[in-house]
Amino acid sequence: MTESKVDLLAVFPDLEPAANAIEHLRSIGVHDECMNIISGIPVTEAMLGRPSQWTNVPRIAMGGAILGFGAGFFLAFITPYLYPYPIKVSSQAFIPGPPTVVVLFELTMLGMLLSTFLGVFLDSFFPNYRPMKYVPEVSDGKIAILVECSHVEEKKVTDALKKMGAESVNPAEAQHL
Amino acid sequence: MSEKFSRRDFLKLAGVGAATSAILTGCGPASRYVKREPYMQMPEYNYNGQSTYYATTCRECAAGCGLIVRTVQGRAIKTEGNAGNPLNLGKTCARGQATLHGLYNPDRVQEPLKRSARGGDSTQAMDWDAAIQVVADALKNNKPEEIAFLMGMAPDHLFDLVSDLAKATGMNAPLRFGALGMFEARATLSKAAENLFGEASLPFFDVGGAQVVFSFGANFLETWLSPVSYTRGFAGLREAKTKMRGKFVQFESRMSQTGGKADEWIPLRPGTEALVALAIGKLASEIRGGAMPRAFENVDPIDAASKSGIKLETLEHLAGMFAGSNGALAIPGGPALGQSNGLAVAEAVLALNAISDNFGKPGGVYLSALAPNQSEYQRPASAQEMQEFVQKMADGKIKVLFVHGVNPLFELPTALGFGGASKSVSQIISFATFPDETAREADYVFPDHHGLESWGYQRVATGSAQPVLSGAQPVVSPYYNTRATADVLIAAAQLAGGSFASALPFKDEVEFLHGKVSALMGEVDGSISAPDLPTFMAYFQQHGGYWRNSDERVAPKAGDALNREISAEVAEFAGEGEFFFVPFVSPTLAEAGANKPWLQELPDPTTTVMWNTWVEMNPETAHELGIENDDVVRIVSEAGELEVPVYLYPAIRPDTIAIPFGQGHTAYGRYAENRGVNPADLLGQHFNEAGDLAFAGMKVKVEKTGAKKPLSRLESMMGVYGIGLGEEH
Amino acid sequence: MATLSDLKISEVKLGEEHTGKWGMVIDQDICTGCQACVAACAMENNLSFVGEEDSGYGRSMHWIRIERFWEGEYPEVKMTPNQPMMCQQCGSATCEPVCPAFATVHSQAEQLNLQVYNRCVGTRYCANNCPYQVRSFNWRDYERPEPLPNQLNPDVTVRRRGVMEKCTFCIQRIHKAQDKAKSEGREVVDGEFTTACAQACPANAITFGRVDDPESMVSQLAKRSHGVKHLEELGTLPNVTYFKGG
Amino acid sequence: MAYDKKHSEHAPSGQHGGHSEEYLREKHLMLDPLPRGQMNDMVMESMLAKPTWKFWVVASLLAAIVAYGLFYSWGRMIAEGLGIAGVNRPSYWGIFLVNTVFWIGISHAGTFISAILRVFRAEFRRPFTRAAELMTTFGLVQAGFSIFMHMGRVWLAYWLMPYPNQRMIWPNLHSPLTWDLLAITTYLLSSTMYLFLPLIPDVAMARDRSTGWRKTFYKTLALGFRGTEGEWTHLRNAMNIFAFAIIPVMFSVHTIVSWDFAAATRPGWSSTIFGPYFIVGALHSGMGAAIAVLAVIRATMKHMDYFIRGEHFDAIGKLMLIISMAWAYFFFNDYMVQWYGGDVWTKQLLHFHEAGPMGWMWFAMLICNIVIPWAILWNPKWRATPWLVATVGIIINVGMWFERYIIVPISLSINRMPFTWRLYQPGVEIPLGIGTLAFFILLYMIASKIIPLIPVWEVQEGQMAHELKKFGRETVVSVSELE
Repeated sequence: MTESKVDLLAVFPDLEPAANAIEHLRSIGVHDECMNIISGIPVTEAMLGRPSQWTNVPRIAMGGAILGFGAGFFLAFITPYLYPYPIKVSSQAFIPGPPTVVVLFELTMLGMLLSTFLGVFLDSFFPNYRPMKYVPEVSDGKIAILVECSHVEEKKVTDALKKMGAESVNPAEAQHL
Repeated sequence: MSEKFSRRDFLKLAGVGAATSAILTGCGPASRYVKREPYMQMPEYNYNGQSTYYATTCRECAAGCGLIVRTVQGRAIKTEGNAGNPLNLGKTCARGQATLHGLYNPDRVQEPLKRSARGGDSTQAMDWDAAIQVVADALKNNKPEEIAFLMGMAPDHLFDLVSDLAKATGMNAPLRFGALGMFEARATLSKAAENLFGEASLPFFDVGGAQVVFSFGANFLETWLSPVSYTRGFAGLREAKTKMRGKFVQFESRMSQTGGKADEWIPLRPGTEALVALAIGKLASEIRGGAMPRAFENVDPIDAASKSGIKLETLEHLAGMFAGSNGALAIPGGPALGQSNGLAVAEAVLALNAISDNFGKPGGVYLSALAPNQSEYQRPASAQEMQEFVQKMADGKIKVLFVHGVNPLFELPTALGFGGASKSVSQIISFATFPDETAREADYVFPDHHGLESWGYQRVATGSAQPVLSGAQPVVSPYYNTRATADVLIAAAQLAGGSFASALPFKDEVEFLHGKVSALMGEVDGSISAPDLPTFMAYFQQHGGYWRNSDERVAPKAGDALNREISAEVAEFAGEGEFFFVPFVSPTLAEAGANKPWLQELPDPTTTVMWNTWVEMNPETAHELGIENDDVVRIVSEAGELEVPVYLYPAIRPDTIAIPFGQGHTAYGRYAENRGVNPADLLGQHFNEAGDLAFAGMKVKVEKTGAKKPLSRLESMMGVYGIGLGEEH
Repeated sequence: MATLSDLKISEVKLGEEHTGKWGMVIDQDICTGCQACVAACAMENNLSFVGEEDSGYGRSMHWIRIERFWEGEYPEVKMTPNQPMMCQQCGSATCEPVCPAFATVHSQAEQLNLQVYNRCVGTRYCANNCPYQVRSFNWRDYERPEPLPNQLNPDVTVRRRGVMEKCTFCIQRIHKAQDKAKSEGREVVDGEFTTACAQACPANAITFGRVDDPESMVSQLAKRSHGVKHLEELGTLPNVTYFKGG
Repeated sequence: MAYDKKHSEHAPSGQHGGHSEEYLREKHLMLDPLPRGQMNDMVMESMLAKPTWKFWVVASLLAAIVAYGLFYSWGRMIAEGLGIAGVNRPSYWGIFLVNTVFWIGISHAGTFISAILRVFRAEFRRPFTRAAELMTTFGLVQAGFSIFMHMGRVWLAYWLMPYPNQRMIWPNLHSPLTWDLLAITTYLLSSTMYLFLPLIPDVAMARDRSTGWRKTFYKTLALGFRGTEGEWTHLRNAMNIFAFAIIPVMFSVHTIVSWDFAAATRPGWSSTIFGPYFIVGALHSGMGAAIAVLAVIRATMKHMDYFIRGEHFDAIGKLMLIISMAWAYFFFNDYMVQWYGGDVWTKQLLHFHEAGPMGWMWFAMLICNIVIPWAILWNPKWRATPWLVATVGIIINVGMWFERYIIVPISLSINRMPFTWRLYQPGVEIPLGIGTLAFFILLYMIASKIIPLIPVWEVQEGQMAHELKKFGRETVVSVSELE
């Protein structure tokens, strides 16, 4: 493997130097795809000048809503026909109008919210207890930049990061969190 | 299709569906062999074996209603009225329905018992041979005149058997008594009939055919004489099928269940019934014109109005109603007769019917038809006769006392002293089915079968136009080791030998019955006829008895009913106190219903109280005395006192209180024991001219105790009385 | 099997065309309040007795109760006509739709209001929603000491604690009579059978039969002008007609 | 930079030009930032603090109450039947349903605070969203207990779930109770998920600074969360969806609970306004409970006086005042229309409410729900006094419990059959009800020891967004919209 890669983990104390560092890295030829940000608060892509992240959560939620609606439809409109004989209550219609709305609504919402929740799991590969590259300082508000670069560039990138105010730059080791 | 889709079709489909789901849900090897079905086949939709129906006679009271008992697999499930029986025409009262709770009562006497000490709970079981020996010894080893039988008002066949035995051996004739008879004042009724019509008989009042009914205290819709039959009569009075809806006026100081149905309820002062009846008679005669009958001559309506507390206008209006009707009927009964002047009341009220000239006419007064194998009217002992009997016991003239079908320790007023007198009787043998108070004081208890396990017959004393002999047969085999008292007596008589053996030369009870009924075989007018006795008896059992097809009620000879002096004196009241005291028989429990749990749980028809005794008091009076609902008060009479919670009853005179009779047992099984009080404890020894107890002739005191005992009511105090709903806006 | 179009029952249509099948007429004028019907019902339908404390706390199991009120003040006081109340077997019953478990449903075949004990989970919503308050709930497993259970009617389910129950118009008797008639190849004859309460009633105040048969006794009686149906204004289409009389 | 108290003696407001900067910083958590690490430590310390003996005493007492009141009593009721409770004819529903509605009401505060306030960007919500969401979940658990308790045959409760079964039957969708079941299930699941999502970064934080079993526990809960851009994006998206979607779910839950009553054919219940009336009532009791919980947390847990300040009590107090007014509006609206309708039974019921044997409760309800909140919460100084507002919150809860008691058993006492009217006297409902309360508190106490009660990342995010800005002579708080 001639192009063996190395991961560097640079810890920045604040948003501003981190954003500068990202800009700088980009200027020295590190691609956005080779960078990842780990932070203790949801810093947006825009704050750091990073490209937008893709997320499937809304789509999964929509899919779940449709599934939930389907379950509600089944419950409201199909199950009454599954009885061995027609069950009639009071003089209400066999399939009552307003109550079906309630059932459809509740099950749609349930489907949507369950799938939203599952969507987070799917998109983020949760739960994931394998070793990962991480520094605990991020939960203290630091911002870590995970840079993937070749061995050749390691020195250059390390220096650049240090120059941009990184508190520490270390080769990232996957570790148990 | 949906409309016609029946449950049967459904069950077929359900079977298919169940099979499918068994395949779908089946897991494991068992599912291949077990057809899993949802539990949706309720017994209501399925056949659960064949029922067998037997006709018999209700023994909850002495009226003699015919029953059809449904049995399944040897168990009695349900009683219905026997539609063929002319007395009740397929109907029953609540007590008849609950008779099964007597049959299957958990507290029945299950075998013959010898009691170690009277009043104690310690008993030894005996076998029947030993028991029969005890009876035989008692018969043999005592002089006949020292042997006495005290019997209830049912069953008649046993009474006949004992009467025959007594006649043949010189024993005391069996004495019959029942609290119902006491509170109905039967002796007074028959005495009045004798005085007016020359014949001692039980009058029959054709309520159903009348247009206007004036009832002076007669609680004929409750327990009086033959409640099922009279209720049918009442329905006839009301139903406007062929005539006007009949009017009904009740005169009483406390609104009874019967009074509750009245169009006009007249709360007269207790003791003035005779006066009021005569006053109405006078006013009505005036309206009708003609010579004033002697009976009404000396009555002053103004005086009657002031003494009775009824407005004169009301009296005039009532007299107008009575005189203006072609079918007016006046009935005496209940507490009105149970007073010192009870006989006068009965005579005055019966005489009132003469104005309406209804004797022996539809809607009028008859004398009850005698039952098919009856030669003369036999009335139960009056309280005075009981008192004489008790005196005999106390004097040691009775050595052996046999008790069957009656519970004198509960039913007789305590003041009569039966309990004390029984100590002078050396041997008491009870044939009680249930462990009642008297059985507890007996040396031996040789339990009779329950009525539904028994043979027998009951003569219908009143209530039916046709003469009826209601037949009884066992509808189930005896549940416990009990034996028919008739069989015990027959066996014991054989064992005793001599005149005893010859008096009862029968193999068993059934043979005795055959002998008694066989005379009817040759009658032409009967409901059943057969060439031979076995067939006749089979029909007798099948139809639940024998009755003639003709109306054999007797028209009273009313020639001089009005042509005699009738006392208009106001009754005298015994004891000191501000309240007239009206004990009345609980319509649901009567004298022997307290041990049947579903009768306990039936709400009283007037107060809806369940499972207890109460005292009814006018709310105004109670308010003045500072008494509220559920306050426990002490009622003190000259004879005794008791503590009982108050029910503020809006339909009772302010100067009157009333307590139902039926509870207050100290024995008689778990459902009856130590529940409520027995108003008979308050009754003194006062009788009317006919010998009936003046049970409504007492005055009592009411004292607060400060205690509270909430009565279980079905009704809502908030909804019915507005208690606890808050002040009005 | 019912087809889909059969099952599309229009609510309006149903309300207008409802006639009922089995019905009762009660003549309050001749009802004497004697409780024979109550006892008969208890015996026929295996009702539990609950004892003094519970019965005084509104927990009695009566399927039929006789109501009476008072009018006026002493001495002009009157008892109102006794009013036996039992399940009115409404054509449009308010108890039915609210049960989450379909434990109380409308029977197509009998046009009765069925209580399916084995489906009941005991939410008691039906009883709350019954304007006639005629449902009783098994608050406990009420004791029936031996040998009292011998009396139990094998045609009627014995209910345990936690289950709602109510008057069934003696549905077991209806079925017996229908099956008998069917086996004899005929229709059930009016008066061939009746409910336990009607059978016992000494005054004949209760009449039971087919309200959809104009010739039947109930229909004849119901034609009399002054009959009322209780709380009819709620649209429950009750099948019991009352005559106050007087 | 430290949380400095030395400015506190400064006059609250300057002579000219409004409040001093120091005053504002002390007053507003968002303007008084601490380094994230320090806040983390504070939260961890508050959670890890060794429980005092008082904690153990209270916890064991509560555990005993739960064991007896909830589980033993319930077991007894299952074994003997509902007869040991006070329910009867006509009050077929008693305190069980009162408690169900009450706890569902309590649960509404969590959603209200964390979803509605999140949607509307009410910044004061940040430190206590977690505390409120915990109330939602734990409250719903008690509501579930209460509703299952009231069933006659609770061992068959699963029959109400829609699934293919041998009984060949599905739940009756005509029944409001079935809607209830669907809605409460939806709400319980969603609110638990909604509690969990924002918790992930905080348990990740706790994971990074704990050892032993806690490490395993937090590691498991954190699911491997690091805080990468992707993870934050998915989380933020999901939380946004939740915040919007859970609001109608919450409204539907209490509306459906109100339909249990409003759909019934009963005088007093058959009211079209019950839906919003119940929602407002739920928020009323929920906010009251939330503020009481906050006051307790603040008083008993370390460092909480930094995170939860007078401003929060002031803000919730204002909400409480508004909700109290809304409740009064709906109450009067309902009362007025019922009264005007003139139906004889309804009139009787209204009269019974006020003048019946439990009339005191009706007046107490009005005093607790309207008079006391209005009398106290108008005053900004009183509003910022934690114990006072918390007391008002508890009083409101008492009042709202009364309200439900009046709606359920008292209204059930009166129906269209006067022969059956009867009062309701609670039996075993009382230990059962106290049991649910104790269980709620106990769950909360346990949660406070294992779950970071303050969403630190949210607080930090908020602190980043806040600054002081000068407009002429006045210094004012200014917020940047970060998202």
